[in-house]
Amino acid sequence: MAALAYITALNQALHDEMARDDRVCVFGEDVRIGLTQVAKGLHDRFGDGRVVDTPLSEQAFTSLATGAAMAGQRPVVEYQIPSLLYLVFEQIANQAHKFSLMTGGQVEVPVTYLVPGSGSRSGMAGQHSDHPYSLFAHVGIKTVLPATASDAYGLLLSAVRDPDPVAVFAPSALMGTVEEVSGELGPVPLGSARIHRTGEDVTVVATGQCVHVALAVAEAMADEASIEVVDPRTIYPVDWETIRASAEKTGRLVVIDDANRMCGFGGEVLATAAEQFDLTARPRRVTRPDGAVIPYALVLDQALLPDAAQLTDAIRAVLK
Amino acid sequence: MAALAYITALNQALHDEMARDDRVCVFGEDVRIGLTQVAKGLHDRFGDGRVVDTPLSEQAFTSLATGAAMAGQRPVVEYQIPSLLYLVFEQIANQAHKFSLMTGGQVEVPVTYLVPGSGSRSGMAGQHSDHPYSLFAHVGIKTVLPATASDAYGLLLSAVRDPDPVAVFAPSALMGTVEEVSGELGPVPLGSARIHRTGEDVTVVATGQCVHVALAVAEAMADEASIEVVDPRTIYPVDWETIRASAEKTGRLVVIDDANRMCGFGGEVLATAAEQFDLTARPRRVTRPDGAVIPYALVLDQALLPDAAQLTDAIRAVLK
Amino acid sequence: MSAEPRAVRLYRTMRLIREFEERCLAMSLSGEIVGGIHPYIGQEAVAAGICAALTEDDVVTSTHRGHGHVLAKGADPKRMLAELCGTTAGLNRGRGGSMHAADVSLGVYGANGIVGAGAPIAAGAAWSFQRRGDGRVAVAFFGDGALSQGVVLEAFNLAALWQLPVVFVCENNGYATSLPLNRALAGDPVERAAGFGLTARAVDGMDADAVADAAAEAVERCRRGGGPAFLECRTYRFNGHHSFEEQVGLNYRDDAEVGEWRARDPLRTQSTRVDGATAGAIDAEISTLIDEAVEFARAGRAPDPAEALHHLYADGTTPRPGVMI
Amino acid sequence: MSAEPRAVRLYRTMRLIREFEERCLAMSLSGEIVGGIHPYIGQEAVAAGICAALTEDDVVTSTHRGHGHVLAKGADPKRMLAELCGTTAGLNRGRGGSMHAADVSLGVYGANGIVGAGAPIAAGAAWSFQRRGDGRVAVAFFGDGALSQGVVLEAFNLAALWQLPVVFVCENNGYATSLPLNRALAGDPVERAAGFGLTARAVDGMDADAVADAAAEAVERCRRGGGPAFLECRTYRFNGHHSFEEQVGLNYRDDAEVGEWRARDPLRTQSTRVDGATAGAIDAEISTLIDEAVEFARAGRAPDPAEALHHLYADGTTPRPGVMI
Ligand SMILES: Cc1ncc(C[n+]2csc(CCOP(=O)(O)OP(=O)(O)O)c2C)c(N)n1
Ligand SMILES: Cc1ncc(C[n+]2csc(CCOP(=O)(O)OP(=O)(O)O)c2C)c(N)n1
Ligand SMILES: [Mg+2]
Ligand SMILES: [Mg+2]
Repeated sequence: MAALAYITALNQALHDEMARDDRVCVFGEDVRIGLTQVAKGLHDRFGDGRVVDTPLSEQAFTSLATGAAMAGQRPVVEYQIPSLLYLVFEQIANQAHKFSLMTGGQVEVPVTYLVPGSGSRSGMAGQHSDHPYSLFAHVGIKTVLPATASDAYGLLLSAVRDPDPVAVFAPSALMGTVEEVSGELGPVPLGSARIHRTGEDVTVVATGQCVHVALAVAEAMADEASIEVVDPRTIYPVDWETIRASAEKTGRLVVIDDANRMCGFGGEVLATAAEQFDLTARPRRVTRPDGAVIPYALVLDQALLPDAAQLTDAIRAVLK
Repeated sequence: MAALAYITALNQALHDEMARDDRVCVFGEDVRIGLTQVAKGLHDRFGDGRVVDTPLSEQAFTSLATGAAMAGQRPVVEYQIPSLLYLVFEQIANQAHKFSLMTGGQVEVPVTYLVPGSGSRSGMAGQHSDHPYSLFAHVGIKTVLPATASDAYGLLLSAVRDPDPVAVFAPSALMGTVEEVSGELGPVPLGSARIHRTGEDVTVVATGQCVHVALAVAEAMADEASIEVVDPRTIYPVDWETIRASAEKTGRLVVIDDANRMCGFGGEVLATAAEQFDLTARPRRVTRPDGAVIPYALVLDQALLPDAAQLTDAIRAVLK
Repeated sequence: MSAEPRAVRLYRTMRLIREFEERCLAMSLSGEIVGGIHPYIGQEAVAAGICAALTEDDVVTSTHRGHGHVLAKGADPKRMLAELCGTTAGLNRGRGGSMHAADVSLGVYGANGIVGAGAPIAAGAAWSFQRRGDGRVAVAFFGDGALSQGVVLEAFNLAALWQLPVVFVCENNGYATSLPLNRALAGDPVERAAGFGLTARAVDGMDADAVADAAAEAVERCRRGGGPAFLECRTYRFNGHHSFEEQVGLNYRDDAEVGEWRARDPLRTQSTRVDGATAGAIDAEISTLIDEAVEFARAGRAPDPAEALHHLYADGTTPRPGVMI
Repeated sequence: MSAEPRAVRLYRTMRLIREFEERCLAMSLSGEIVGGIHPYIGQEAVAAGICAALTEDDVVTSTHRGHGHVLAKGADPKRMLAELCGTTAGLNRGRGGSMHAADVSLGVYGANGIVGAGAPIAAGAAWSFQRRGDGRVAVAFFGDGALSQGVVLEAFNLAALWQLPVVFVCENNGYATSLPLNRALAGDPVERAAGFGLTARAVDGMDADAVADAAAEAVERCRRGGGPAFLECRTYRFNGHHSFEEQVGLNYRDDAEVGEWRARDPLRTQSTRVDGATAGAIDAEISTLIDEAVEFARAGRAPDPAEALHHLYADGTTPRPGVMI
């Protein structure tokens, strides 16, 4: 067993994959000094030709990655703020994502979009605190949200190796966390969920940092109910089979997801459950409110994020 | 009774509101000649000072509208293609939308974003055929999708008068349609659904052009079932009370919505129903597939759009 | 073919584009090409002149008005027209149509429905060429309208900063749909580009020879590692912005202006540089080629609706359908 | 106050910003200001010089490094600091914090967390002023990093094209976080702006007098309908990009360079233009003011979590909460 920090795992994945595959290159702001730690040491090791410090031209460098990918590279593009993905939504959703179908399969666009520090950063306020992965899922971008260091390593590796564009959201709340890992680190396939804890009474589907909230609540409620915690890991495409099997086993479903409620991933799980799963109780979701904008004051920021108390209430409600 | 064309209704709303309120102004490409018809005659009547033909600088003119709104104007911004909203997602979702909360209520941003021709245009292919309103709902932008000429008139009027940013999606499929209207045209409040047809057995929640598909299917299935057709009209905020009342009356719910399935509006209706509505059968939704990109060939384009046959199947499924 | 004098090759390419476009326009008006087209007629000297400086290994990104670029880069007119007719024999298997026609095997990274979107993509291909040091060059075509588009201006900066082997070709036809350039652009295209550190010049876009010379110079500089270039090609579209304009008639250019530019027809100019017999033979050859292309396109079959989502993901990921009963 | 000589007013504003920032930096490091700040220390001459040319009716848009602009435009330091402490007495009722501090009543349309985002917003306010013909002017502050941002370049074009009364103030402090300008920008800031048809010039951003003169000229031209301007103010930030840098230490500027710029401290330069007694009185006055502001901010109360979504919609629309049982 060794302690692996989440941020180190992301960095290690890039080191390993760049060493393994010469086509992998990194674009982003302040990647030369590895400001966010994700790119730490890459410039020293791989040089200017593969680690490119970009001016503040997110749109152009995002599509530059598309062009480079079409010409045979496998770029990883780092964004310092989750909302910078809004700035490049056209370049990802309307360009990179669509080339494969529009060309009738003539070309692949293997680009990875990496956001280290998604979600609230406690005190970074309205424009730095969104968690917009559901938008990417809606338009059909492969989207991953690793909850632990080993998943961060393995999913980032798979994202870089994938022939399609993949967005990787690494929640700010997890950056400093550490996982005890045993054995070799390896790729984690996209589209496969991870059952973190087995249980018999309720299935909690939890994403990103909410996985840890769910595990803590499951522990705290152990006397009341046996709770299974499932992390989809990939927001799109979803491992529906694992989620369904768990939900039908327990008959009860609660989702906790740190995104806006309306048209978010949590809602998609409930909708799919309503169509297809056999449940014995109404499902519940714990999310940010509809259309939330995170205010600055910490107490307001926290008031809008899904938390343990809300999850506990929701679990009790489905147990009733 | 008079015949009102959908496109004329939008144009009329702008004429009327510009005449009534000197602060209303229009920005967009080719608005001087009224290329899309929406702005027809406005330049002749209101001149350069209020009808501004813009260069292809969507990002700048979108935020220019924000600044003008903060300084007291009420801009309407026209976009020729639905996916141009991706290009300005930062300016709408991260700027205009957030100023009210971020400033603690110091300022209003009354801008209307108008897309005449959203959804498939039959033969315009991958980059011109999206219907991305669910994205706007997710981030919390007030979003309307009028299904008839009178609603187009009334909702656009309300959008322009609203103190917050509002996105108005006018489906391409409806542009040429005509409604028989009686009486005066007037504003239609945001957030209020319209029951187009009452019924006892199944509630069909239909949006945009799908309203007409639903009405035709309801008619065609009249022998089989009594179908209620409800148009939310506003995608966000949603008139949940009307939808709930209808769904609980009939006990059965089908949604038909021309957006991608995953994290789309259709899913949100099912999720909310699962949490809160008393239904007697599993709900269903008819949507575009997950992550759809519309191919060029007509037969492929149409294969991905929700249609009457699918809706009929879904209704029969909930009736079983 | 490369033994032929450049003037002849230019003429052939331009004649091909002209005939192709005239046939397409007719097929758009008759409804055979469903989405309509943005006709390239009048601008042929630009595509022909630029692509004359390129090899098959070089890359181009094109625009909504892309047929000329795709053909000049060597795409098969048969498969191109089949694409516009939405058949499986099309370049994109009927998935792309006019606004996304691509032949990646020839370095055509596609027409593009979003103005300016191709510029940074071309810069990205150029970045890749630079990294590999293989001497290839990328060309981004775009209209005057794209000079106001943020992503294009960002791409100018990155290309100049990193000295990428990319040539930005601005086809200044004076209008972005109905908007004349003087109501779209503050300053001058060449000065704007120069302000980004690009080697920039204007060239007569109605003269294929002039364009080909300028292109050869810019492309060679790129190949030698001498950095990117910007070429403003002054040209004109003889027809409406889009085929629908032939039907509705929009009134934003005056007839005299159209007439003046039509009098400078680049195809006619180029024909004077080729001897009559050669020109006649090419005309006949092209005419046959286009007839065959039309026949080929009409004989194609529509894709199978069950395959509507094929190619959505390169790894074959299958999305859920729109209805699940 | 307006009877005071300009030099004195400039000195007071700069001293206010300096003291405010030093206190904020300490409070960030101690954790009292939770998100940290982007300190403005070293750049005071720019905010002070520019805002000296403005009236309360004029509008400014600011940046992530915005405290100086907000204060120079006249915002109450008490309420500003209360905002940074996240209390209800803050300018934004504790909803905005450092990166969104705004006082709309004084024309401060807010600091902004997205680089370059304020430029088109200022242009929009200017469009509104032009339409009403009321002689007001808008100023957009942004850093050198913003010169590579598409929306800023688009805004340059629109402003020049429409001759809007807006002044674009580029605070060129040589770095965008760790990226030096010569690795960010091809060409020169002033030439780039001029390429967009803007009246453009560079000015010594360490000299408040020089900035104020240039600002007065540009602002007066705007008021007369003479069109927009671009001012490159050459300056330097004495501290790290963000307060966290004081803790982690990033190594991208060398000490000699920092030392050279610190030797040109604009506050010291300005102090030489004010007689000693006046400067001393101002120093004391500011010191008291900041002490009071700290007290005021510390005494404030945190907002009620039940009101976390207040002001989300101007019409009071109430969104659904995150959990519904
Ligand atoms: C970014 C963007 N804005 C608007 C449109 C709609 N549109 C398509 S072509 C066009 C005009 C383009 O003008 P120009 O770039 O000069 O090319 P031209 O049509 O003259 O060849 C417009 C506004 C678009 N496709 N993309
Ligand atoms: C569009 C955008 N890209 C990146 C960031 C992250 N970021 C914040 S400040 C900054 C550097 C800005 O440099 P400059 O504009 O020169 O301003 P300075 O910090 O030097 O005052 C970066 C990269 C951002 N906030 N917005
Ligand atoms: Mg043009
Ligand atoms: Mg800077």
